[in-house]
Amino acid sequence: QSKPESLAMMTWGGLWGDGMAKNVDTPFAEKTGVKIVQDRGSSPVERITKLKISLGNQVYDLVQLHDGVVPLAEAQGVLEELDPNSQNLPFLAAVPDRFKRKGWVAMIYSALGIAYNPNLVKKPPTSFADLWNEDYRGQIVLPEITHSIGPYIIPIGAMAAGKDARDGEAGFDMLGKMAALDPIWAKDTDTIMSALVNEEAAVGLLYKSQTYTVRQQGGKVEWVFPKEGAISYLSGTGIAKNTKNKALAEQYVNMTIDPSTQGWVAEVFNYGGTHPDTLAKLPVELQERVQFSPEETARIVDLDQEFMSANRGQWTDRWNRIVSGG
Amino acid sequence: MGAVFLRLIVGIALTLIMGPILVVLIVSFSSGDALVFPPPGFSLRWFVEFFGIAEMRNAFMLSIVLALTSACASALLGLLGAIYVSRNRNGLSTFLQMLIMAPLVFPALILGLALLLLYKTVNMSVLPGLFIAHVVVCLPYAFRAVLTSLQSFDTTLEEAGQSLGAGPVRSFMLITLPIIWPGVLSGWLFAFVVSFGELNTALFLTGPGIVTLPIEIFSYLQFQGNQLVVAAASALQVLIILFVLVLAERLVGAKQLVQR
Amino acid sequence: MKTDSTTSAGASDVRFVSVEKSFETATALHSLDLEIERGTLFALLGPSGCGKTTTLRLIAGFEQPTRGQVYIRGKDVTGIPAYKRSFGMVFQNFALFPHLSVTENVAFGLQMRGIGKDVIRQKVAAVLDLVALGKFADRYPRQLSGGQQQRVALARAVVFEPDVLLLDEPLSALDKMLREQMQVEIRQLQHRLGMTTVFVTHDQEEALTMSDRVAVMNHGRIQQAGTPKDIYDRPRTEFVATFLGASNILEGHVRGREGVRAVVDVAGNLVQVSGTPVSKGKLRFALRPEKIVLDPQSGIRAVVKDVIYRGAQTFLYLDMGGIALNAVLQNTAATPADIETGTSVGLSWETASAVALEDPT
Amino acid sequence: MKTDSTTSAGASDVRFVSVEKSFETATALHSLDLEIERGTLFALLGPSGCGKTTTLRLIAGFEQPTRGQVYIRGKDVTGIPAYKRSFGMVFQNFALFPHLSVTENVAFGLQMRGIGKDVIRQKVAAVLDLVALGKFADRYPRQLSGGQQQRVALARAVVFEPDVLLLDEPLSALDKMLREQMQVEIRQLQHRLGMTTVFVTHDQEEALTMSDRVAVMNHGRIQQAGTPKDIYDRPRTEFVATFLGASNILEGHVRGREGVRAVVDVAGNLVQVSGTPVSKGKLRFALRPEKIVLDPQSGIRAVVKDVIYRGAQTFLYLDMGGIALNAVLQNTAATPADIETGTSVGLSWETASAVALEDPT
Amino acid sequence: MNRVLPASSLLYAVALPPLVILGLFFVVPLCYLLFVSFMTNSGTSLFDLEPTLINYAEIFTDSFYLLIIRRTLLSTAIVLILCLLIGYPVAFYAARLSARGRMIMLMVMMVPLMVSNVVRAYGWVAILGRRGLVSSSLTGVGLIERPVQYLYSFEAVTLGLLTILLPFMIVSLTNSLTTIDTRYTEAAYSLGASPWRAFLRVTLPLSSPGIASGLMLVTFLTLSAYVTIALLGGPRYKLLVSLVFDSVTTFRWPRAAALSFALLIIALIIAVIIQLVVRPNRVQGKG
Ligand SMILES: Nc1ncnc2c1ncn2[C@@H]1O[C@H](COP(=O)(O)OP(=O)(O)OP(=O)(O)O)[C@@H](O)[C@H]1O
Ligand SMILES: Nc1ncnc2c1ncn2[C@@H]1O[C@H](COP(=O)(O)OP(=O)(O)OP(=O)(O)O)[C@@H](O)[C@H]1O
Ligand SMILES: [Mg+2]
Ligand SMILES: [Mg+2]
Repeated sequence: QSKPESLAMMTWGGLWGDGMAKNVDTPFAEKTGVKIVQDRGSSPVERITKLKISLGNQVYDLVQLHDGVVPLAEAQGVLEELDPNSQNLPFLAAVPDRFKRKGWVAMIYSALGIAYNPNLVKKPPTSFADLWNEDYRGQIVLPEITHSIGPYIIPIGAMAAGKDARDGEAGFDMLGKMAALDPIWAKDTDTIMSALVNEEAAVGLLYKSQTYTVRQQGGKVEWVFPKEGAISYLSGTGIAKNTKNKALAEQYVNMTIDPSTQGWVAEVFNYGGTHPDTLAKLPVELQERVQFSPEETARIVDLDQEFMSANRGQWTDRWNRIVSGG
Repeated sequence: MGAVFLRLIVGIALTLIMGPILVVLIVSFSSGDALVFPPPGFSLRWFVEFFGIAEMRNAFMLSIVLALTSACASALLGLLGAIYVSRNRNGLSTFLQMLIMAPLVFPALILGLALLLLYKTVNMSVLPGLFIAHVVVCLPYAFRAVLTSLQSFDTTLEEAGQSLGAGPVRSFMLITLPIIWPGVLSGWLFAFVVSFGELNTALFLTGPGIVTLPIEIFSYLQFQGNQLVVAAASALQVLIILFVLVLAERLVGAKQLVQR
Repeated sequence: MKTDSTTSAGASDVRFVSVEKSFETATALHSLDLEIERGTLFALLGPSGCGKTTTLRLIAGFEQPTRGQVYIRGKDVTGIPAYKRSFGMVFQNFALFPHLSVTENVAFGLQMRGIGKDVIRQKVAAVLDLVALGKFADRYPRQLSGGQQQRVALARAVVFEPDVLLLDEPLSALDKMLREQMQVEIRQLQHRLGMTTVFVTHDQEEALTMSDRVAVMNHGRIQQAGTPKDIYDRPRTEFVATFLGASNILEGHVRGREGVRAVVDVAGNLVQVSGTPVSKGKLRFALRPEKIVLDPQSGIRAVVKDVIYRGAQTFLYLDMGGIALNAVLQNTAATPADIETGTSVGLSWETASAVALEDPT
Repeated sequence: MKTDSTTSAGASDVRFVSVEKSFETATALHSLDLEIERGTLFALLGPSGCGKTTTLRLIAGFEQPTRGQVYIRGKDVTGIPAYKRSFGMVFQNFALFPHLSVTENVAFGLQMRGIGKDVIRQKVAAVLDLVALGKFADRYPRQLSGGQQQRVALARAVVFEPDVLLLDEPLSALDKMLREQMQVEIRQLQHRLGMTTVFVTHDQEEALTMSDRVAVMNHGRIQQAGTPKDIYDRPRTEFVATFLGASNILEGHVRGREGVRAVVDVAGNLVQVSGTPVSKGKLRFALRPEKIVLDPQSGIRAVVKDVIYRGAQTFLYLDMGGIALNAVLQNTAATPADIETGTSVGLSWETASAVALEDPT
Repeated sequence: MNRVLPASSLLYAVALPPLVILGLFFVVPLCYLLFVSFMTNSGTSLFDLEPTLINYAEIFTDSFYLLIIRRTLLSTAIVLILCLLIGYPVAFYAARLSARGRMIMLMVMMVPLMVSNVVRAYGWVAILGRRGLVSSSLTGVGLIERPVQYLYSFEAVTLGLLTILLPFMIVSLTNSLTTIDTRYTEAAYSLGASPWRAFLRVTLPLSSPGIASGLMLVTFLTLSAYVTIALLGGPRYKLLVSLVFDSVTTFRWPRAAALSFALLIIALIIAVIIQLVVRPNRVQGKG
């Protein structure tokens, strides 16, 4: 197998793609002589579709996905399994199991909690349940259903109602009540952040990491780890099924979880790196930003992504009926 | 009274059409960090920033080339289709009309997927595939514009041409075309504009390293991309295209003056 | 097909064989037979809507016959498109190219024939002078008056000296002076180049003076074709007689024969009528008003109903024993200026002037 | 302004005061003065491009004068748009609405006046019968022949019985029979309704037979206006004399006077010319060909150059002592059928037929 | 016999290139999608090879879909009417400009369309958002107390669609209006029509090819204007096309295909209605 000129990777554009290009792709090219060509044009689900259609003659080598769609990608069979014994993936073993799937390994983690603006909110919320509050009418910003974490509002609702996160009925019940409070539905995380920055929203669901971004943009927000527990958020890399450059792809995946370089995600995005050794290499101030205390870590909720994924279509319809059908 | 009313509506329409773009144009010169109107001050920093992003530059070039070529192809195909439809009132003419218009409404994303599947089976490479998809999507616009002109064209003029010894092709080129020229031109412009802004079909059809500007912008904004960079990109886009158009108008526009 | 096209004589330039033409809503031509010899100036004459333009368009190939064949130079051209036939045409509505100047309009046909620029310039200038539009070379059609546009159309059709020239009322928008001038020009051009010319007109005088042969059409049928004098002097039907200049159509009972002529009793007056085989029953015949002269000695008498002065002529409306009769007198000095309404006058005419008509009573 | 408009007499329906009309490229009318009395049928006559259509369009208000004023019923309407003036119009190019059927086209003007449906149906049917298009009521313009379209245009303009009717060559596409019939209809309608009618034509015969008054235009100027007989018999300029029917324009030296007439020496023949004050120098005068009779006794002699047979008439081309002279003889039985080229004939005419011309030699 | 191709077969040849291109690159994929739309949605593949009618049955029986369809039709109708009402006067004005003036106007209207919808939406946010131009100037003047959100509403979507679609309408109409001979208007005046009635009875019907073209473009574009609807309408104001995209994000391709066909059928029906009502062919003198 001759060495290719480049590997093709599907990922997000914007700062993320730029960050990857600068902090992973370039070192990778220096090391192996193989460039990474990013395909930033599609959403995660579309990436899976493209991989699926290309299975017969795979043109992609790598794909980056967040945890929510990994079950779909696996079900569609578009990911190569990551072999923990491969010599190309020496760092894989050290990554904790909750950051790994069969064909995918996360490179960043954070958790979804509540952000609020202390100027606008007199009594800070402490739990997801506190969001269902008449005071916040029209000022709560939430991800809409097409957002990658859009469906999370259902388990969050269920948890707020004191039920199990998998209790869809309870979740939709709460969604109905929330819809009555006229929240700001955001199509992407940037919109959530800008709503908070320009004080359109007083409270909202946000990753801890993005709280700092909002502050950098001039927003005044505090982040709360909800009583019910914050919801885990992961994003990482997989290898395209039937790639023609599997060994190189493995080397690349390995590079994304290299503790010696993984720190950039904290510097640029305030995310934690998934390799356990990464944290220690960060400055203290940064460590604080990305870190969760052991007590918190214990309370981080890992949603049942397979269950969520299986229900996504049905939930989307139901969500639409409630929010858009009125 | 009537004239004042007319001007008022023209004003309203132009405001509606230009308003949002003007805001974006003005904001692109902002010295601030966020897209707010009015901007806190003015600078060219976002343009500098834009030029620093190689992907944007490449995408911009690709989009221009793609828009030019697919606009020409659609204008040509639209012209051919419109000729047939305007001169025949039979089943095929109705069918052709519906067929050409259909891609306009069929959700482009789905069409893109189906085209991708097709391309995979016939092993079409990315660029021609993208070009064809753009032609299919732009064709309805070019077609409608040309058809409008052809429907009001007096065909005895073509007969006159034939009586003077011009074959159908020549009488079309020398008589019909110059007279319906404004229609063809606006059809071409429609196609150009649509191709340049086309996002959804291309979502599936772009390949690694081959990205059109709308997709580049779309993906750039996916993850904390700065909106002002995009605003600057758009401003640049508008200015360059305006420049090209004015130039084109200078070159060919004079001939138009006597036409009516 | 093959046999058909070869059997047709070489001398006829245009030939229609039982051509019928129907539109969605109406039939314009009923089984038309027509033969136009090479090099003749052929006039199609007929009332509005009789099918003249349609005939021309069939020759041109802009319409295809619903039934029947069209031959040009002995070749069956039915189905062959217009641009493969070589002809110049003046359209009834001119069909000038609005985006081209007068010069460019006229030059068009020459350019199509790949003629050199200098030659084109010369020819265009010459033909524009011919139609007296030299000064208007740079105007656009919409900047011209109706008659000027028509002349441009004429110039455009003749400038490239086509084999066949089709003219659809090419002079209708011109004043008499210009019209006569153009008639002469067309005639000369036609003679010089020997081009077969089919000329549609609703002006019988024009048809008579200009053409070698005339066909009179009515209701999509050709009523009579022949030389102008033939048709004028010996109309075969009432329609032809009345359409080609005024004619009195009289009717009477045949009383006997005098040589080749029938003697007919019209309201008590015995009149000789030429060109009829009948010797019994009713007979209709035509008598042109200008053939009638006032003849105090004549036994045929009529009462003057009305006198109308009309420039060069005076029109008399007469009553001959209950039958209306018109006569036209030229206003020479010899014309009795004192004809008064109500008086009785004597009438006479040459016997050859009364022509029997064929069509059924 | 105000005074101007009140001083103009009430009886004139249309009045032009030094109206000039220029287009970008040319001046169509030069300082035109015109007065059309209420209820008259006024003919505008002139060669192609002389400004007839332009004059009509100024009355209609489709064009505004570059200089001068237009008055209608004594009111200065310069600047008032067309739709505020009330008139019916036949356009030179018909301008039928292509999207409306014949009935709908004709009904348009009635509908604009809010007339009831039943009345409209009746009136439309009646006027379509008048123009012999009853059968074509449901056709669309493009399905009609040229003449049929023109008749629809005429029907459309008259059906709502406008105060002022503007007709731009309304009969140019019709054959003689239909044309004469339409002339009568228009005349009758005009008489019955008393509508002021301005009628553009390039056909002098039409102008003479139909109208109460005629204005002869040339190069954007009115050359002469008056009753038809006036203009025909006493043309003031060479242009009028030759444009209105053929005329021989002769020139000679005044040798003396005989009462109100001048005695002129034309190529050796002494001729009396009426209507001139001069008694010395050169004089030009007009003599219509049909006024000339063959008179073997006459001292005025000419050589026959050519004889042309033309239906009802025979044309003689004569040479009178080096001066070309035309004569027209009516083909009555009395016409000497044996005039031969080259023979010498004697000529005579009534002295009043020779009319002196005003324009400079 | 050397009989040449008659003109009609040349005309036939003219129809061929668009037919071939669209046949290969539109009809073929479309047929495939039609096939897909009758298959079962799948979790492990693009679709499961199990024929079903459920994708269509859902659309035409489910009250939610019916609501969305009604809403889609309503908004299309409103956008159409507004486009026509605003576009016609503008086109009327443009048609009276010089050729050069029209050209400039055309460009002024087309150039904004070249800017990505996403970016244009920013413009709208900057104008209509809670902290946008309108809201802040109204608060500034004191007309409203608190900043108001004008986005994410029916009005915002309509306004957004108008800005994109008006140029298509205006240009179509202008093209048509400029070809109308002034003598027809003159003829109407001569028959006693006021300018207004001359317009209604003559100019308007004679511009019907432009009206038909404009209306069709606007209809089709409204029906498929996903980005504008999503950005300005938000999730509360979804139309049929939004559901297509929702199906895609949830990897239900058969359903997305079925919805697309529903959209196509609705569009074609509207197109036929437009054709029947506007009757662009009457300009050529055919009923
Ligand atoms: N729009 C225009 N631009 C420039 N010149 C024009 C325009 N319209 C008319 N003319 C010129 O003005 C003159 C008078 O035109 P008009 O149409 O009044 O003539 P007319 O007497 O009606 O002639 P015809 O009998 O040929 O119709 C002509 O020489 C014509 O070329
Ligand atoms: N496209 C058409 N559809 C239906 N009928 C038509 C069409 N064209 C012509 N006709 C009819 O056919 C007949 C002949 O038309 P044509 O144009 O040949 O007449 P024409 O002799 O040229 O008359 P004119 O002297 O009035 O121009 C007319 O009665 C006309 O109404
Ligand atoms: Mg005709
Ligand atoms: Mg005229």
